[in-house]
Amino acid sequence: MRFLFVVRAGPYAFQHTQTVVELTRAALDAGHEVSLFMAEDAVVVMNAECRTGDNPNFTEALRELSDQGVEIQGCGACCLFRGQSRSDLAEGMKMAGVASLAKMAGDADRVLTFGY
Amino acid sequence: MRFLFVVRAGPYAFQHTQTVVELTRAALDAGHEVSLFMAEDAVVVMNAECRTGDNPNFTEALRELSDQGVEIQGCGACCLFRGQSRSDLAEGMKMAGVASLAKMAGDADRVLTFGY
Amino acid sequence: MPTLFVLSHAPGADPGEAHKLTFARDGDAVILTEDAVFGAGAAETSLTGALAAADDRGIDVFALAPDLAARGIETSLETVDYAGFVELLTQYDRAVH
Amino acid sequence: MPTLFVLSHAPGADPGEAHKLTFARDGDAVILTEDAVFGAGAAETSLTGALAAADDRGIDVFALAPDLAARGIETSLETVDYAGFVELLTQYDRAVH
Amino acid sequence: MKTVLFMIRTAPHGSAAIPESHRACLGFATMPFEVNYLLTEEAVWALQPGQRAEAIGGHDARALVGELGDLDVSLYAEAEALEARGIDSDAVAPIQPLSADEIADLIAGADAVLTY
Amino acid sequence: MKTVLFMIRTAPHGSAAIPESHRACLGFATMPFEVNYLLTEEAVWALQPGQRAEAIGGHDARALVGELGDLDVSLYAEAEALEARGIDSDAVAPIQPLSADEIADLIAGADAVLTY
Repeated sequence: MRFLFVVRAGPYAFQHTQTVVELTRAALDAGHEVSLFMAEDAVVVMNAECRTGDNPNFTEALRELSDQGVEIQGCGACCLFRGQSRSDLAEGMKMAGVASLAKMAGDADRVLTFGY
Repeated sequence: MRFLFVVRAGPYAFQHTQTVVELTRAALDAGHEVSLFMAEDAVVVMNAECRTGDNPNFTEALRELSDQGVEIQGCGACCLFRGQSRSDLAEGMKMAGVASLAKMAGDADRVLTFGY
Repeated sequence: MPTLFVLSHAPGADPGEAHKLTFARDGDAVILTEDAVFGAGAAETSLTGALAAADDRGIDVFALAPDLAARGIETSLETVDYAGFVELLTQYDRAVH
Repeated sequence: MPTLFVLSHAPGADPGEAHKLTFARDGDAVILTEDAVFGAGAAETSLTGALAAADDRGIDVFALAPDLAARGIETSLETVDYAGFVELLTQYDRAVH
Repeated sequence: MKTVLFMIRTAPHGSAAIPESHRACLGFATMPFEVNYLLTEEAVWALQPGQRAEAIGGHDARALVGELGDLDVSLYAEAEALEARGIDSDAVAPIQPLSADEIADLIAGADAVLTY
Repeated sequence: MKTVLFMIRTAPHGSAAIPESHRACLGFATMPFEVNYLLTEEAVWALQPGQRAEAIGGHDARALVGELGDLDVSLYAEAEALEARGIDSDAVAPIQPLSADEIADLIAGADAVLTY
C-alpha cells in the first residue's frame, strides 16, 4: 500500500514530524511505500543545514528515509516565504507545487495530514 | 517607554508577526522604543532571502523597523535548528542566546509574548 | 498594579482564553485581538460568560478594531486601534498573553 | 467504508477533538496520539464522555503506546505501537486527523 | 475519479488555514478529482459577511471560499456551527449547510481527507 | 531586582513549550532576576510521574522542571489543574500548588510575564 503523509507544523515546535518519521519507518518495515509532503512551517526540515546538536535531527532522519525510497517533496512557495531556495535543500528533497501534492494524493492509498 | 515583543509562531502560518509589526509601528509613532526577540518558528522571518510575492513581506517590514532603531534579535539555536546561519540573516537582525533575551526583558518596561 | 490580559485565540478553539480571565482582578483589563475578536460579537461563545463576569467585577474589556474589521465582526465593546493597544500596554503594569 | 479518526491535541486545550467524534459512526475507530493520550488515562477530561459514547456505539478506541509511555499515562484502552498504527491505517479506508 | 475532502476547522485570519487550504484545493481542482471543501467549527467564520481583510493585510476568507465554487469544488459548512454563530445559512449560498450525519456521509465518501 | 513570571499552559511533549520555556528560564536564572515558573491547565501534565520520554526521543518534562528548582527558580502549579488531572500535589514537591487567587498575586508581583 502507498501512504502519503502531509505535514504543516514546524518540526521542532511540534511533535508531528517525529510521529511521521516513526510512522514512515514502521510502514517501510511492513513493506509499504511512503510519500511525504511538507508545507508551511514544516518545510524547514528540508534544509540541508539544520543543526540540532544533541537533539534528534529530523533532516537526517528524512535523508535516510529518502535513501530507502521515500519520496519527499515540499511546498515551493512555503520554502520561498521562509527564505529557502532549491540549493538550500538536502539531497533527495524537492520543491513542488500544489499540483504535485494532488498527484501524490491521487497515487496514494491512504492520506494522513499533520496540521497544527 | 521601552517594549519587548517576543514572537514564537511562524510569520506566515499565524497572524502574530503581523500584529507585532503593527504594534511596533504604533509604538514608534507614539515615541516609544521597541525591541523584538524571535524564537522557534518565528526566526525564519530574519532570513534575508524570504520571497513572498504579492503578499506582505515581514522581513522587509522588520528591516524598515530596524532602520528606525528597533533592536531585532533571534534565538540562535532556533535558527540553527531551522538551517539558518548568521550569513543568512537580513541586515539589522542578530542571532542571540537566552541571556540576551533576559537582558532585553530586563531593559524593557513592558514585555508581551506572542506564542502559538 | 493592574494587568492587561491579551487574548488572541478563537473562543471555540481554545478554552484557555476564558480560563485566563479567572486570574484577572478588579482594575485589570482584557483586550480581544486576532481570532479572539470572534468572542466580541453578538454570537454566544465560550468567552461570553467570562467577559460578562469580568465586566461585573470592574474589569474593562476592549477589542482590537482592525481585527474586528478584517473578520466582519461588529461589537458593543470599546474598540481600540494599534495606537490604542500600545496606549493600553503603557497604562497597565504588565501584559499576559 | 469505515474511517480512522486520529486525535493528537490535549483534550483540555482543544474541544475540537471531542467534536470530531460526532462525525464517527459504528465501525469507525479512533486513535489517541501525541497529547491526545492525556485523554486515555484515569483523569476525567473533555474526551471522557465522547470516548465512552463512541465505545457504546461500536467505535473502537486505540491509544499510541510510545506517546502514553513518554507522558507517563496508563490506560485501559487497547494500545498499539507505530507498526500497529500503520496496520490500522491499512484496515480503515481513510483517516481524518 | 477519486474524491478528496478538505475539512477546515480553524478560524480565518488568525492562521493561514483558509488561504493554505484554498491554495491546495486549487491544485486538486486542476486534476481529475471530485473536490469537496467543508468548513466546520470556528472555520465557518470564513463565511461571515463584511470582512475588510485589508485592515490586517489579509484576504477576504469568504471570497477565497467562494472562488473555489467557480472551479467546480463543492462547498459545505457545518449547519450546527453556522447556527451557533448566528451566520445565516441562506446567506452563504452556494455553500450547503450539512448536519453531523451528512458530514459523516461526506467523510465516508472520500478517498482522502485533508484537514486544516 | 526585577521579577519575571513564566506561565506555561501547554501540555508537554506535543509541543516544545516545556523545553523552550526551560531554556529561556535558564537565561533569566543566570541574570539578576527573581524567576517564577508556573504551570497551568494542560501544562501541569509536565509533573506526571513515570515519563519515559525516550519513547518519542524527547525529554522528561518533570525532570526539566525540577532542574529549574536547583537554580533558585520558584516553581508553582495551578492547584485546580493538578486536582482535575488526579496529579497528587504532595508528590510534586518542591513545586507549590497555587489557587487562582494566589496565581493572581503572582501575576501582580511580576514585572514581566512570558507565556508558553
